[in-house]
Amino acid sequence: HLPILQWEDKRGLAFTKNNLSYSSNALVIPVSGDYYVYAQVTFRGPVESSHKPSSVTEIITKVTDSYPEPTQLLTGTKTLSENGNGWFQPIYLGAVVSLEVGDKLMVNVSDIRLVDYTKEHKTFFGAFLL
Amino acid sequence: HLPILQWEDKRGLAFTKNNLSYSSNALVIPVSGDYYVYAQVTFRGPVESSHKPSSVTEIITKVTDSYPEPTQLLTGTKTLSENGNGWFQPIYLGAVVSLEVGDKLMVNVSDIRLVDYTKEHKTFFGAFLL
Amino acid sequence: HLPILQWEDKRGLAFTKNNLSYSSNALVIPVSGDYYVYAQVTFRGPVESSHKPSSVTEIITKVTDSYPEPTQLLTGTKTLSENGNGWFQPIYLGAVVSLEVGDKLMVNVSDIRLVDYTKEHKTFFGAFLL
Amino acid sequence: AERRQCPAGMNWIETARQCCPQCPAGTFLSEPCTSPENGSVCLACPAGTFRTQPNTLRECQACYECDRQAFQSVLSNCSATSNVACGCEPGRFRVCLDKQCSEFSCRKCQSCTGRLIQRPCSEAQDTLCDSSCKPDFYREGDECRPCHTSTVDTCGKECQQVCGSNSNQGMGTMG
Amino acid sequence: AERRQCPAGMNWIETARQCCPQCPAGTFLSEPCTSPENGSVCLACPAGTFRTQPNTLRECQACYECDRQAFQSVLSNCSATSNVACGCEPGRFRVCLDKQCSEFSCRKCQSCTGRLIQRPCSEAQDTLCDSSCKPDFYREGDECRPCHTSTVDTCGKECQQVCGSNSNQGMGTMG
Repeated sequence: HLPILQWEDKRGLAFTKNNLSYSSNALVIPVSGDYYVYAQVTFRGPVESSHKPSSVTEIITKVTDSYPEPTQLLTGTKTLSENGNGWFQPIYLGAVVSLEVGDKLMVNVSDIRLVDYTKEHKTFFGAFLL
Repeated sequence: HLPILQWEDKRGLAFTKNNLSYSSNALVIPVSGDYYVYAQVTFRGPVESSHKPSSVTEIITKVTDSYPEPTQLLTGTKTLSENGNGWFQPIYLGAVVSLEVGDKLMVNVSDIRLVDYTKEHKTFFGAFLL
Repeated sequence: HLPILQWEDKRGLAFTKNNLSYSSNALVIPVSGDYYVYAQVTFRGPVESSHKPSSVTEIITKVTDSYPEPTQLLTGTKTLSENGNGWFQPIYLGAVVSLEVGDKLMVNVSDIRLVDYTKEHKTFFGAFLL
Repeated sequence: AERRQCPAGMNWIETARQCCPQCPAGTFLSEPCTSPENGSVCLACPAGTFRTQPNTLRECQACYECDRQAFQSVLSNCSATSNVACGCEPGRFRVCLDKQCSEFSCRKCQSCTGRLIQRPCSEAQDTLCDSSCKPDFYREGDECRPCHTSTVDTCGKECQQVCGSNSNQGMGTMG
Repeated sequence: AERRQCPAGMNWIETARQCCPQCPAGTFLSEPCTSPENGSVCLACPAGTFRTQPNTLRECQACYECDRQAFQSVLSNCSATSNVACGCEPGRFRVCLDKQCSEFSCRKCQSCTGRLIQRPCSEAQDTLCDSSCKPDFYREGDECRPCHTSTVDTCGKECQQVCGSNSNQGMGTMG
């Protein structure tokens, strides 16, 4: 599977409440219902000049005890037409999905080295119950 | 007018509830109020090498019995700087709009051949009442 | 600081309600709580052929009486790989943030000349209480 | 009453649960009619907004603006019944950025220095210059240079041919 | 009862507050069991959806579709227990657009005109042409031209060498 991002859930702008908790890289759903789930990842490169990624991908996935495989909920994938020198760009994803209590939400990316994790306002992930 | 996208409203991740229904390519508003409306379209090309689109556009429009012309609510439009070979990229749109009962929401695109319709988690459309 | 955008809050699709007001370029928070805050700016260029911006940036910032400096809440920043002729592209941002009564929300951009202010459905800004 | 089709010139108003007369173009529905017989309360679109058609909408559409930075100019101002219409500043022509040309930039018209103008620059198209140089101008690459500026040593083969007889007479004012 | 681990083949069902048997692949959980002893109500995945594994999910996954415009073809249709599998139309090969090759376009196979085929075109790779030209073909740039089409005056050095003896005998049918 694609690498999974780790998140800060307490410091700065980050917070969890109403029993929506964060553990082992996933938001854990406390009550069944429809949630608006969203995430933005800012990608930047190249990390090494040799490394010429042709595309970047961000996927919000659901893991559940009811099924052995993760389910891809939302995917943002973009080819890179940037030439050699430095590039950066965000991918934002958001939509309403029906979730069951105990479901876990995670964010996967095509290449974790390309993720700009340096500032909390550039890469973020969240969900709220409608 | 620009081509209108057709949507799956029952199978897989798709669903409608609380009387928000889907008919003839449009979400039909069951009760007046403020809705957060959103849509993502993943575009990909080129379809034929000869076909070099210069831009892609996604528009969420409102059609109402109270006015003979559709109203453009949200527009995402982007020029393409990709060269010949395969390219793909998403456009996400979302905002709060005031809607009346009976209003219809649709998604138009600049060129329907460029829309990636193959996976439900790449192209999606929805709305929820605040 | 980066230039601040001015917004229309009454005419056309724009509106404010439930005491969420707009004054001197900012949305003013009427009651403490968690808000989903979002904005899209469509950038377009080049304005003068000589002016070759290398990137565009959109930031949603918070200004509060409790702190002398603005806080960057959400940032979308992208390098431009477009060559000389006309280009345009949107940046959408949205997330849940905890706000206090009296906090002010504003949108800053890297270069105000690159903002497409001509159509209300291409550049917009809003927030709603969860 | 159940939502149903209304006679011509009237729309179903959900809040009033009845058909009401449409408001004319240039206005919007401020208050629905209390009964189909008496009229709807329609108010004029505020400045900066418009409605081109009869309607029962609660607000008017916001006028577009012309893109000053992209050298657009106002062809006709926004009125209560029509959106603004934008064109290009004098000396520039429209370059469409999408199929409907709803997005366009205004590029400088080319000046046919040293050539005759076949078709002048217009809103829609660049100037069309004659392919050959005007009399008293000689070709250099894809430019036409005036004979009088050339001196004996800068006057190449092409220049000799065209300006030959003039160049040693000093300033030629012909053409 | 508190949420706890269930025995093999069973999943915790929150709404039923107990463990229930999993529904087999190709079906989804329509009604949870009323008690662990009796079974869950499982319904077949509706057309256009699938589940590859035993599960207690409330819906099946929507099948992907093959990208007609990108010259993809269906290798195997979506069934109740398996997603659609897409490949390339005949005469085309897969060009991966990401590492897992979950996104790919189908490019035309090159035809080795005038060369022997080292390895024919396949789903995964383009045709591999022999570097040297076939007998009775001469090299011109990186193309191989048939001798018989060359006439005495178009037959350069390379062509002379290869087709020399044949060219003045008219149509060579060798090779």
